[in-house]
Amino acid sequence: MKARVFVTLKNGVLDPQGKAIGHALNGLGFASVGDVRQGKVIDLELSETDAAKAKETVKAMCEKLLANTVIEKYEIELK
Amino acid sequence: MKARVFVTLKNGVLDPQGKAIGHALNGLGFASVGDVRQGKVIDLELSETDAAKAKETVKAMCEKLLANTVIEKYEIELK
Amino acid sequence: MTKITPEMVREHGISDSEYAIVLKLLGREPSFVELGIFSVMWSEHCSYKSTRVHLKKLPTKAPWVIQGPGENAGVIDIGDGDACIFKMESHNHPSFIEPYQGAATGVGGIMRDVFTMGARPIAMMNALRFGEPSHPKTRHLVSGVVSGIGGYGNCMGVPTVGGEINFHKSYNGNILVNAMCVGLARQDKIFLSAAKGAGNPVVYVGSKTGRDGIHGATMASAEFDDASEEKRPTVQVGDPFTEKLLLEACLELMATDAIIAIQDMGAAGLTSSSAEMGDKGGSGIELDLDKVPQREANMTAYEMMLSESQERMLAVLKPGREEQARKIFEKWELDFAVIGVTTDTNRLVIKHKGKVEADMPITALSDAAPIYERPFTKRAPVTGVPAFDTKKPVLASLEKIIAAPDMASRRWVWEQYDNSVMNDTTQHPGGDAAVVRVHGTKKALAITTDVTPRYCRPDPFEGGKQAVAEAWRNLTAVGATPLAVTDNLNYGNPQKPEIMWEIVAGIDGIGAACRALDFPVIGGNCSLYNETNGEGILPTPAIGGVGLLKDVTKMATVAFKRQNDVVILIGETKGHLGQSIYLREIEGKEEGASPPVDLAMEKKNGDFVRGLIEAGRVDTVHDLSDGGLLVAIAEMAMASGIGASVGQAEIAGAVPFWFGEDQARYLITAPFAEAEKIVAEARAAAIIVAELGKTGGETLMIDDKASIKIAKLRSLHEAWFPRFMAGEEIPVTN
Amino acid sequence: MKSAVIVFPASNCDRDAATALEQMTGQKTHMVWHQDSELPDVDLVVLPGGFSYGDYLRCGAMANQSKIMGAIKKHADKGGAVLGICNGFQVLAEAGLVPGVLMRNAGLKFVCKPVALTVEETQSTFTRKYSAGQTVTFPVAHGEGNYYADKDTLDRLEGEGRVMFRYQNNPNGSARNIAGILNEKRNVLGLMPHPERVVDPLNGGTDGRALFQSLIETLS
Ligand SMILES: Nc1ncnc2c1ncn2[C@@H]1O[C@H](COP(=O)(O)OP(=O)(O)O)[C@@H](O)[C@H]1O
Ligand SMILES: [Mg+2]
Repeated sequence: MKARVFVTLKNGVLDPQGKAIGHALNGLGFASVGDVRQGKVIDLELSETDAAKAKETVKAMCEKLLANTVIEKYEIELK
Repeated sequence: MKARVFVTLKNGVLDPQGKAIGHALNGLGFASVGDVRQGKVIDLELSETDAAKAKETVKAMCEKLLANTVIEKYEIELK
Repeated sequence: MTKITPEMVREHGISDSEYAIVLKLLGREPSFVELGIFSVMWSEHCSYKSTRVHLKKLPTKAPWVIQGPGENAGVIDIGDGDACIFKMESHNHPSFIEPYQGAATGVGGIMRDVFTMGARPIAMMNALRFGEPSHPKTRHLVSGVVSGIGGYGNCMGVPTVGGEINFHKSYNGNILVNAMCVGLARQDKIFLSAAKGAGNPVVYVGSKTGRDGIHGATMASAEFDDASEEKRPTVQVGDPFTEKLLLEACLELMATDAIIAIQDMGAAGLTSSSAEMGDKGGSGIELDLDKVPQREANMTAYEMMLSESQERMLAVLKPGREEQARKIFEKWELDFAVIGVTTDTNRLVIKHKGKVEADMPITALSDAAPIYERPFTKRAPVTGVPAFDTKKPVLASLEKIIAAPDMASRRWVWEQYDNSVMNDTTQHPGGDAAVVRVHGTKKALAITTDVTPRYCRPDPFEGGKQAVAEAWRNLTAVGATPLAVTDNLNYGNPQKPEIMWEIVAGIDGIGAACRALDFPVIGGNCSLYNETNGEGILPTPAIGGVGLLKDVTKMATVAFKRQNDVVILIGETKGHLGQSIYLREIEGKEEGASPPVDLAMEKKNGDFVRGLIEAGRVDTVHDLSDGGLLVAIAEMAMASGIGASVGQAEIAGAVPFWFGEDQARYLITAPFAEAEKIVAEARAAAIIVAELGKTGGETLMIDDKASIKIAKLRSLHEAWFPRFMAGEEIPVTN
Repeated sequence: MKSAVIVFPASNCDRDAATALEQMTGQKTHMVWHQDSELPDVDLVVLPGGFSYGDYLRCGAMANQSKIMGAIKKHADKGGAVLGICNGFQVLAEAGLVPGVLMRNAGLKFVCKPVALTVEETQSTFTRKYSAGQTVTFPVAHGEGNYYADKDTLDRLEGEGRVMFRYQNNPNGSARNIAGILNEKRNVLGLMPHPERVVDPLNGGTDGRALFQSLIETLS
């Protein structure tokens, strides 16, 4: 089973990287670009086969390690 | 219109960060974790309303700036 | 208008008696925005209400002091029209909540304090205290803080050249992150924060304002309608890229004569910067918040005034210079906006969306702010000589001590900091003081941070003295003339009389030492309420010291330079073991009296050693501190790979001789003939001096009996930190 | 030898590069702003170290989009010498002026320390004053110096004598211990360690001097 975790900054938290990317894209002539936010995507291979259990385990991983929940939020996708 | 871009390392390119995350997860007792890869997710707000055009523009952004196609691949999701 | 309720007042940390003053000063109830402004300006952090009466007692003047406490940073004269500007500041609480960002924004904040005065930052230091290594949070906090300091400082291109780290259980719930920035400017290009004159434009530059770091307690109040939104973190995220642009843009603007006053937006952002500039200039300030560059939609006046968004500055320009300034900030791709004007009303007036949200006398925020003479309970210093096992083999103890958490090499830390960028670092981390050359000259600045918290709980007064004396000694040991200090007073809750005593005695001790050593205090910072569950931290008055070397080529270092040099000990060894590292690490005790500091002897011994360095007669010096004599010899050997054979002198017991922490001592080495002369001169000057032996070989040998290989000492000394951190989590990056 | 140092937003070794160049050549160096579209008439262009654009997104990526890069490519095409140090190397790699990419250090930490390097090749504008196989010590100071290229590229670099400096103790996981490489035409050098920080004995050595002397001898 595979899991994909998105770790992104909470709303309202400054995203210096996103800001700089947006600025650079505008500078390159991509005028249609507004707000840009950058996050992480983490792809995990799991030996677990039960989806519910897998989700729970990945959630625990996020809380413990993958996300810094003081400033970041996460979403989990199983496939 | 919003676009989400995934930038991940091509297969075969070593991912030290993913490896370290996998290692740390194993160390925390998450034994079911196998391979781990880390990438970036970039969320863009676009003033463009036509999906096909938006996709094309975002593709150009990826080629030009967002991904280094020597080692990275990208996927685009519109929403 | 929002009706102010007693709950709101309390949530803003304003006491009933303070609120009564607010009502009197305004002659009416405050608006919600005004209440927020009072709460931050009257906070301990901004007003120094508990410490102000005591800080006044510190010596702040000397012929070379250009600017003492009161501005964003202190300024000293280092000759040739050059000025050195420096300051230290804490970011303790944010770093405990989010170590990477907390430490990073701490670094960013102190850099702004220095460059807002016109200086280019040239060196960074950091003084860190963590809980016990065995505490479950410690590793995570060390990892995050160190990478945060590196992440910000490295990107800024300012070398991080030194610091100190202690581990102690009193910091388990309350780490200390104190960062110091040292900058250089020309004396005729120093910028102050006094917004003199009426009708001058007030400009905002840097990053946009978001809802960063607005005080948590007020989040739930009626002004916040976004109830659905996730609870906003009060942690700010640092953006070193923007800060680097801000630095360059500010220095470019400062090269013109467009600026009347400038001030960074630190804690309490727009509020404190505008109030302080108005206060110092004796003017009023009127701001139109609609003009403030905003990162988020629908920000209220309250949020904008209290936001602690980073990488922002407020300046008052000469009228008509707006366009010249705008061009510079646009070149650096930074926001620039004229957001207000100075007035002659002495009032702070805040307008937003056509409404006056605040209109208050500026003096209400400064002179009229409460000041407390908090009661304190004197406590007699701990006295006595603790018992210890006199038979323990000395070298086995040395092996343990140099590998102890407080004593092991900090290489793991400093290798994550760019310590050589700017090409002027002449003494890298690892020595007594960092040395950074004044670019393009042969002058150099020596920089150190010091305090020994374990001395400060048993005897806050001697502990305060010792911190200053050790800083002075570290600067002396590289050959610098110590010039001035910035302090960072980290203590527990001042409303507890026993803690207030620690503060008062600590400040008195610092004052006494600074006076005796001609080492004025030109700036500082207080961090109080460092407590968790009623447990206060060890009193930790960190001292950042700066000194000047006139000729950097004469600089001394700790490494042995030659074989067969005579090893000379300067200063008196009584064998003071109270509160020593030896006692803690070998006997498992934190007991006895802290070592007393004889300031006259400090001065005499230090001046003698410095004289030898300045005359080019001695190039190898190490001051004695944590761990005592044998540890210092081991450090000199490890730094060079050259061993030594040394023997005991003077006092009887081996343990107190080798490990006692008597103050005012230095080790120096010199070739035989020179050594004879030095010893004779010292004796003639009534300085206590002893020849301990010779350098040479690959081992450290004591009393011709026991020896240990330098290589072994090195591997023990280097092993602890990386081994401890090996279990760390994934390091963070920007 | 006439030289120019490019200044990108948040370049931070630009002054260091200029100081070293001026000290070695006795001539003023041109500081060139990234928004300029023309280079002054120079023999050598240096892309300095630092954190252009904060190293956000990918180190070197945004700097590669700067206006001045067009002129630098032209200069290189005409055979002009280009030296990219640290962040400058990352920009050169992003621009395709040298092959490969610089990834995050294998240890995942920023690393600043003096490292011993072997000078692999002396047949170049940049290294002729060194002797082949010589050990030199330059400081490194980077978080992303882990050189990566596919096997064919690496083989080619080795086969054509384009690996100029190699780490003796690899600090970052770099493929085949590579610290510095040349482009095909041998006029563009990218390297992670900082030769400009070792031209003055007071800062930790003089091993970097020969690199500048090589350039001066060839280009003056
Ligand atoms: N947090 C730190 N960052 C950088 N360097 C550090 C840090 N902590 C300690 N060091 C360096 O390690 C060396 C030893 O520190 P310390 O034992 O506190 O020195 P001293 O006893 O001379 O004051 C010093 O050169 C110091 O600058
Ligand atoms: Mg010392």
